[in-house]
Amino acid sequence: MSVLPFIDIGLSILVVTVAASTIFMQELFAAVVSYVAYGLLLAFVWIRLYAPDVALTEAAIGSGVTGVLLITAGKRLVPLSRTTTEAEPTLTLRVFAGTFAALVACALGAAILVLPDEPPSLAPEAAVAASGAGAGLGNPITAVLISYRSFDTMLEKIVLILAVVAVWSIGTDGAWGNAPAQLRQARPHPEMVFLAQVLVPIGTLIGIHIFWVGADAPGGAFQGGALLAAMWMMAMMAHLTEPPRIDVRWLRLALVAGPAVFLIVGLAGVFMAGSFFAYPPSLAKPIILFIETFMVLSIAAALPMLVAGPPNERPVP
Amino acid sequence: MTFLVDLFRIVAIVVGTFFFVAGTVGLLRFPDSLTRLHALAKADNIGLGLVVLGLLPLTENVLAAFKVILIWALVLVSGGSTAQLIGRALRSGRR
Amino acid sequence: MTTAALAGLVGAALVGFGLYGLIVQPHPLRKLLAFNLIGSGVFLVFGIVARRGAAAGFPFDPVPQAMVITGIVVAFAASAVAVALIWRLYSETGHVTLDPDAWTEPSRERES
Amino acid sequence: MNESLLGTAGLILLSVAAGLARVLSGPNDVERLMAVQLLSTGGVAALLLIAYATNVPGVDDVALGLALLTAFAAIAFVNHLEADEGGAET
Repeated sequence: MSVLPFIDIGLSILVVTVAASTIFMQELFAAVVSYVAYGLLLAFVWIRLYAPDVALTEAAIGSGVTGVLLITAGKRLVPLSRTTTEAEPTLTLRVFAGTFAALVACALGAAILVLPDEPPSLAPEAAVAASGAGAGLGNPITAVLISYRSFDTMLEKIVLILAVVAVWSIGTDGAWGNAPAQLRQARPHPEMVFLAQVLVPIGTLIGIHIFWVGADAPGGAFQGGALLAAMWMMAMMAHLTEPPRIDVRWLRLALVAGPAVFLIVGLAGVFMAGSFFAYPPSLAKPIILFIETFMVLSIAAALPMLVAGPPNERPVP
Repeated sequence: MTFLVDLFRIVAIVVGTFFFVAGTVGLLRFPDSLTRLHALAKADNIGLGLVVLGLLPLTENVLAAFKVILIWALVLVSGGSTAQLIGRALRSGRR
Repeated sequence: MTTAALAGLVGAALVGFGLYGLIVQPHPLRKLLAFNLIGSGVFLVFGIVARRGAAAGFPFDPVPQAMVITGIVVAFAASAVAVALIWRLYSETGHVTLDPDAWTEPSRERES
Repeated sequence: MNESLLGTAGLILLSVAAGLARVLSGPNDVERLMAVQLLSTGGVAALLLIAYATNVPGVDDVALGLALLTAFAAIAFVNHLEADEGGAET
């Protein structure tokens, strides 16, 4: 008799309960805390689905960084955070919305239960791609990200840059070029400074480690980059460093480095191996690690800039 | 010898689990915030520490053992500092 | 019932709760939270497709998993843009409501 | 033996998750923060147990990342608590 079914059922009930509490909590802070807890629990579901890569991404970006984004935003809107000028939704709307949501959920659930017995899979093609272009990579997900679906990954990096540009552009005209507001206005407590001073160097090493092992084991550019981004934000919260002005050159170079290198290597493939993103098999692993290094840089620069928000109206003295 | 190691392992993990359960009960049942913080800190530091000690005999090489101990050290540092910060927030809130 | 099917049903329930919150919650940040809930529910459904597609020696189909990873990052980027929009709305109007009728009234401060 | 490690992981996870009832009941935000703190430490312990009980690779790296992120989220939340109490001086 295995214990696993019981853990599965308990975990499922927990995830659904905590998800419901993110919707039904009265206060914003309580809802965001529930959301972070929900992301942690969801990471365990991903591990049960044999997806530690996704689990780490979910825990880092889906739960940790998104939670910090919402908390920071809630604090900036603090005069109104518990106030809405809008009327509370009427009972009719609640009933209608509840029925509609329940119908969609039931339809989706039914669709899952009648999925075909012979599941379609791209795994064989991915395996071919991994043993071809992604030769020497032990982690099939990294092989898929960088070689089999390389266009997706590159465009996703470009989406990240577009989002940074959009966030910057949303600021007022006069603020262009300034630094974003500090993540923490008040002077940090000594404990906070101590924690940041200890954790930021160690965390940076761990981020690089997770990126490095990503070639052969779960981990990779996204997860490593997210951890590095978290460490940068921690340093900014403890005032070890300030948010940079958005027009400094190193920041912009770091942001575009990932997609630019990706694109250059892809174009080089046209001349070297005859098609876009084709690598000569013997060089595949070094090339992929080269691209990923710059992707880590871009992710680690973009995520904190997205959390820090638009540039500030008055320059930081 | 193997028997002793196994015994140590099992005892450490069971006691560690007990600390997590006790920490949860404390968080739910203790009367005010400071006592709850105390329960939380015990679960954080001792609970995870004992689980880590119990897993150490299972590690295959020095690197894996180092990683497990590093995780404990990270949680110790961050748990201790966070408890300080929470205590400070509580005190300034009561003033 | 297999783990994958159970996780899929959890995903469906998450989409349902998120949809309800998106419609009913008045605060834009709460709407954003609900929207993220829908997103992770969809990712979970995609994840069970990955788990069921185990073949060619892998315990999972790596293609959907890789796409979920990119999806999580894109969802975060979209949330960040939405937060920036809400912030600008607040700094322009002093409100965080999406209801145009409420804009004419002065914002009232309710006791918390 | 693997079964017992997995069962222990499940027990720890479910018990610390029961502490999330504090998120619902409060009474104030400090309790909510503590409940999440306990959940993530318990989560790290459960992940380590799972890492040594199963052959899914890389679970210990997930635990490592989670241990770091716990501190990160805790600092951000403490940040928020203080603004609530009017302690934010520039």
